[in-house]
Amino acid sequence: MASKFEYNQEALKNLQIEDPSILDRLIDGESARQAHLKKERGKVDKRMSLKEAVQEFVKDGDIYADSGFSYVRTPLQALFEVMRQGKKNLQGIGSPNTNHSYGIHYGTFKYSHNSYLGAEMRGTDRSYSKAVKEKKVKILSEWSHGAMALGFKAAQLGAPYLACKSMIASDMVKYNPYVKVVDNPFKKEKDPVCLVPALYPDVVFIHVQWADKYGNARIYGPAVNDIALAAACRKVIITAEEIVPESDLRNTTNTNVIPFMFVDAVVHLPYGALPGNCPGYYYWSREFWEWGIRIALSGKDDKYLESFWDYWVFSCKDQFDFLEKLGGVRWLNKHQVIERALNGTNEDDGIDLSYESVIPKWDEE
Amino acid sequence: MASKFEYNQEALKNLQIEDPSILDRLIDGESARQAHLKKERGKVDKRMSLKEAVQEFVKDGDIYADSGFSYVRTPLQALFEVMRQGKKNLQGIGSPNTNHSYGIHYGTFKYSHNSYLGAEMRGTDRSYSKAVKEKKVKILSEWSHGAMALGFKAAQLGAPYLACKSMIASDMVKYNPYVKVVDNPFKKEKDPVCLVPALYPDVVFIHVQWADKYGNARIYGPAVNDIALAAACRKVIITAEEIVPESDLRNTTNTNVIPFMFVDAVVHLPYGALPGNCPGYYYWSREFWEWGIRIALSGKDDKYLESFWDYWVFSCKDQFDFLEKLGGVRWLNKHQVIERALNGTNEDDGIDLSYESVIPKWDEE
Amino acid sequence: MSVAPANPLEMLAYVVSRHIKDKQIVYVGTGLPMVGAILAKKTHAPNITLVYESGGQDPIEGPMPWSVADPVTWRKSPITMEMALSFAQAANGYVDVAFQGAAQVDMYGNLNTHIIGNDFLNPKARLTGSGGGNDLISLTENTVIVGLQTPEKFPAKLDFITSPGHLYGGNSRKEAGLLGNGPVAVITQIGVYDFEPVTKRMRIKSLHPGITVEIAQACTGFELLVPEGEIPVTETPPPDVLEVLRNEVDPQKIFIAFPPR
Amino acid sequence: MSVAPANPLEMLAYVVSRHIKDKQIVYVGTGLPMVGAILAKKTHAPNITLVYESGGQDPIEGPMPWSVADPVTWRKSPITMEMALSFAQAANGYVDVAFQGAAQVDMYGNLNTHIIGNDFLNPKARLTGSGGGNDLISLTENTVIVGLQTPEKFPAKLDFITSPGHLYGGNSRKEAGLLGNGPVAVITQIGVYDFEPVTKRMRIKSLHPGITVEIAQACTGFELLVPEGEIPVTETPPPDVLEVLRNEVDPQKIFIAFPPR
Repeated sequence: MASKFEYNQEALKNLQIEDPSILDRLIDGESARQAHLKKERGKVDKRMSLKEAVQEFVKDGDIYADSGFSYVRTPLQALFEVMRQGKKNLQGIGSPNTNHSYGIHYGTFKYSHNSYLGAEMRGTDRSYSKAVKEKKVKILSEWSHGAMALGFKAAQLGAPYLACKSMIASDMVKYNPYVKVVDNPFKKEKDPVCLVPALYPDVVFIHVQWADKYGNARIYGPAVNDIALAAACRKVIITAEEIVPESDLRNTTNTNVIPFMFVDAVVHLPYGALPGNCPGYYYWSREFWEWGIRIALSGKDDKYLESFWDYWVFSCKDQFDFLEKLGGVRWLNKHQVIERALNGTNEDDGIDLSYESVIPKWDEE
Repeated sequence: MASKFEYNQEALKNLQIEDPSILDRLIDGESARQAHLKKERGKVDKRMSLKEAVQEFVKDGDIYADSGFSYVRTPLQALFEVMRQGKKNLQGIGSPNTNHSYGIHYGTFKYSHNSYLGAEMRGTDRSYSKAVKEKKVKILSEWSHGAMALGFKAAQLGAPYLACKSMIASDMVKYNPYVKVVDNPFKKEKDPVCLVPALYPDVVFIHVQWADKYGNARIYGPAVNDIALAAACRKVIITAEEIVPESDLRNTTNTNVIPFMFVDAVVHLPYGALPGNCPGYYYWSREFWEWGIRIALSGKDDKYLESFWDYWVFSCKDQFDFLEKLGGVRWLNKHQVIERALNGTNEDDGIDLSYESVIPKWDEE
Repeated sequence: MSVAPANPLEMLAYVVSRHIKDKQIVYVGTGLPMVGAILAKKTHAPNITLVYESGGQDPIEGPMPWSVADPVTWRKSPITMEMALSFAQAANGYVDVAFQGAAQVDMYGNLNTHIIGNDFLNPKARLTGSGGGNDLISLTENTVIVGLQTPEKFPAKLDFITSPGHLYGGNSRKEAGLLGNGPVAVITQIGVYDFEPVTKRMRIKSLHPGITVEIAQACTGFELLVPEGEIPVTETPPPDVLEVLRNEVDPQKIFIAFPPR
Repeated sequence: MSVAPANPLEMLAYVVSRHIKDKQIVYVGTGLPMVGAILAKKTHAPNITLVYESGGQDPIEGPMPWSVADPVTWRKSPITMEMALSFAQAANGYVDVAFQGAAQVDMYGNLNTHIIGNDFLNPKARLTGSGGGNDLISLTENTVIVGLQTPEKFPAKLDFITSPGHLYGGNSRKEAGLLGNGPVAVITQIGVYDFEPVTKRMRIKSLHPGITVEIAQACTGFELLVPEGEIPVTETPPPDVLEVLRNEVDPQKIFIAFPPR
């Protein structure tokens, strides 16, 4: 199929991308504009269940953007529902894109636009490494966090592309068909810059603390790339800890970051960022991540991976089941207190970040 | 003098700019970076008087950015002090750049980067028209609001330039030496875009409602271009209605928009946006603007213009003198009540926007 | 009770309001577009969202703004946007229609707000410059032009193209790389115009009561296209709408006093 | 009371801390850079400002963050920045020094965090990718590289250049269009290195107690430059600083337990 865009041929060859039209939608600003023009314009109640939102708005093959920051305000419970519904062949993108490796084994994700996968000091993601080697995932592009973030920003700004000083002279430009290193036309002296096109993923879930039923939304803590993603993506679903009256948001004008017209659906989803951190609401489950890395992301025999996701995703029907497994109300209260103490809004004497192991230790079987 | 940059030759010719090096500093990102690297890095008390700040940070010939929006949260009292101190040959820029016409008669401003001068429905700025014809001001570039705003955004993002869909096919590109209409290299089909370089003015005053003594600052109401300008400009002076303890700002993390390290000086300047509007604090003086347009901006004999600025700028030593002339505490309280009623935070029954004429009617002499 | 008929500015404001459909997202400039949009919101289109370039949008109801940056434009808005992001809303397909005025309009709906006279460095009059005008017509899906019509204001050739409409007609707008449909209507005190689909030349759509093609042409510096058949008479504001306009939208007559103050 | 001597990770954290001057703006990655920066703030450099890519900066003191997005990284911050703007702070000259680790470092301070093995599509190991690493070394005024030194981790040739240091030496970094000075130091469990000003090759600056040039070279896959004269011994942490590190900075030994947990 003929592509509408000019890609870096070396990167197409290095990545063995034979049909580059699979790359098009991510940078097709005109089609994103058309999608935006077709959205509901009135203020209507956009609430629906998470199941309905995933059914209606996630299509097989979509470019699915990871929002938040790895395990901070990331809509992990929405991602788990996407896995449960058996969506297929998604392209994963995000800065970072840590969480998109989970579904590869199940065919949920088949394509990667990579910036960073892993859990920082807790370890690299060996299951992703294994998936790459076994060709269960196909890499479509490699990015730095900054360059990808600028791609989302360009989209938010209505700028078809922008120049930056990241990515230059790295091998990533040989493994990214989108970016172009060119000479800055404003300067007489040679001045190489990297051109980053505006990036328009198909679908993003954004987990916020507060939204109204129309989709106006407010975020507490780092917004990371989410304000830009909300403006760029073709389909935007807000999952919210709390649905508040519109009048509440009208009293915090300067703190709200997403306007209703960008939003297709609003899901009331308390605990929607679990097992990650929702600023002001609950701290993450360190234990989940430690064990996730040792089991699900270990790259060992698939039976460990399957046992982990069976337990945490496929045998949970919703986030309440998940929370019960973490430890229910006792766990929740402790992690609410920890979160607020770490935010500096509760007394922080004697914060105890240790944990009892409640999680089955599959790899010690 | 040789310029370091590639300018649109047609625009240089049309604008009769013989020495284009005068244009360089606005797009010289490397020199802005060097200026930023030399700033104080520690948290030190940066408070000083407005007089001191203008003396120290405004140099003759600087590119001076208008912040806020014409008469909303614009640091007009700082501008008046710049005029009083007899600064010369400034380049005016801003989106809009309405207020930079006032000082042209006095030599304060000699150069224009134009986007919009005038007071909307209240009238065009005939004094600027007169100054153009009399060659008292030299136009260096013409912009749309959006393209200039993107130039500031590019600077804020550390992006040497970006592409946009504004300005294309307008005559402004023949009167703007900076921008370039080129073909989008990402598309196979022809797709003209306008390249806008990152814009780095020399100096900006930003009037905010709340700042701490280090320069951390919070804005209520529209930020317009000010967050970008704070990141871009070589010298940044915050004028603030109130200096609050750092701890106050630490409790409003998601509402603060300027970090201390961008800021060179902090001026406690209550009523610093007068005769304009400071959101949440006071409404503007409609009477001042009506008479300003009829007298100072009328383009009639210079004696009217001089009588106006003599009265409002040169015979005031500070903003308190100015406020006394507007009507002192009676005027102030009325405009505080109006402002809050218009903000929706005071009861709005019976808002009275009419005014008694307290201003001498020079043109009826 | 009898209601005085609409003056030309009231008529303009009313026709502007009729060009807004309910639930649209409407980008408004200062003056009559603002009056017309607020009238629409108070009458047939209560669910529209108003967007202003200073950053406010979707304000709760309040007095008539004096400017596009008036506190009323962001009165308890659910969000305010930085200027660059406000225009980006239009570029990204989140605005349905923008209304704007101009000092000069040509037969292709190109606009001049820069200079009168053909010497840029020594013009007869220097005007405001672009402001957001160039951005809105370049980026928004549909633009409606609003203004007073005279042969000088509707000249055969603009002294300066600030804001591109259909450029030279035909496909020239699209080929230039601009977004959206460009100008779709022109509203004046004389009539309402659209653009003929192929040539993209300005064409009479309706004329206000008492206006003939000859009068319209006499007020125009270029040849107006005249549609086949009978030319409709522009609908005039019914009394109840006029009362809303006069008593609720602009009771101080800031924008609708005629002659203008 | 006697204090146990520093283990290799504690030594690393201490040397990192000594590379921070008071009042600097310091961009920190996860792990030892974070530990060293917090140690510096609690000892000789109380007025530094920490900046994290997730958007937090200048947090008030709290427990050791577990990640660069931990709530502690923006604990009552005066501001949090979107990711793109956080990197832009570095591009705009508002960061003095960034610290980062890598899986592989070459003699010019280029870094690899992408793959082990030379077949990108079938690597021995796929690593994390760039994250903010490429951005920080490309944009920040000064970069300090922190990591464990082995011949495999300090190879003659990288399997992949994720983050450009001095590229091919000489002026190649500047000619490539990158900002700032690039890497200015490398800190390992063996010693501290700088880059020779002309060739930009890695050069021994000091070696930790008990380490000889031979040992350092044996831990390196390329030829280390050796300075003239006696090679300084790296300063070791005094007991009071070690106690701060162990009891206040990382009391849970998340990052400084040796061997690592």
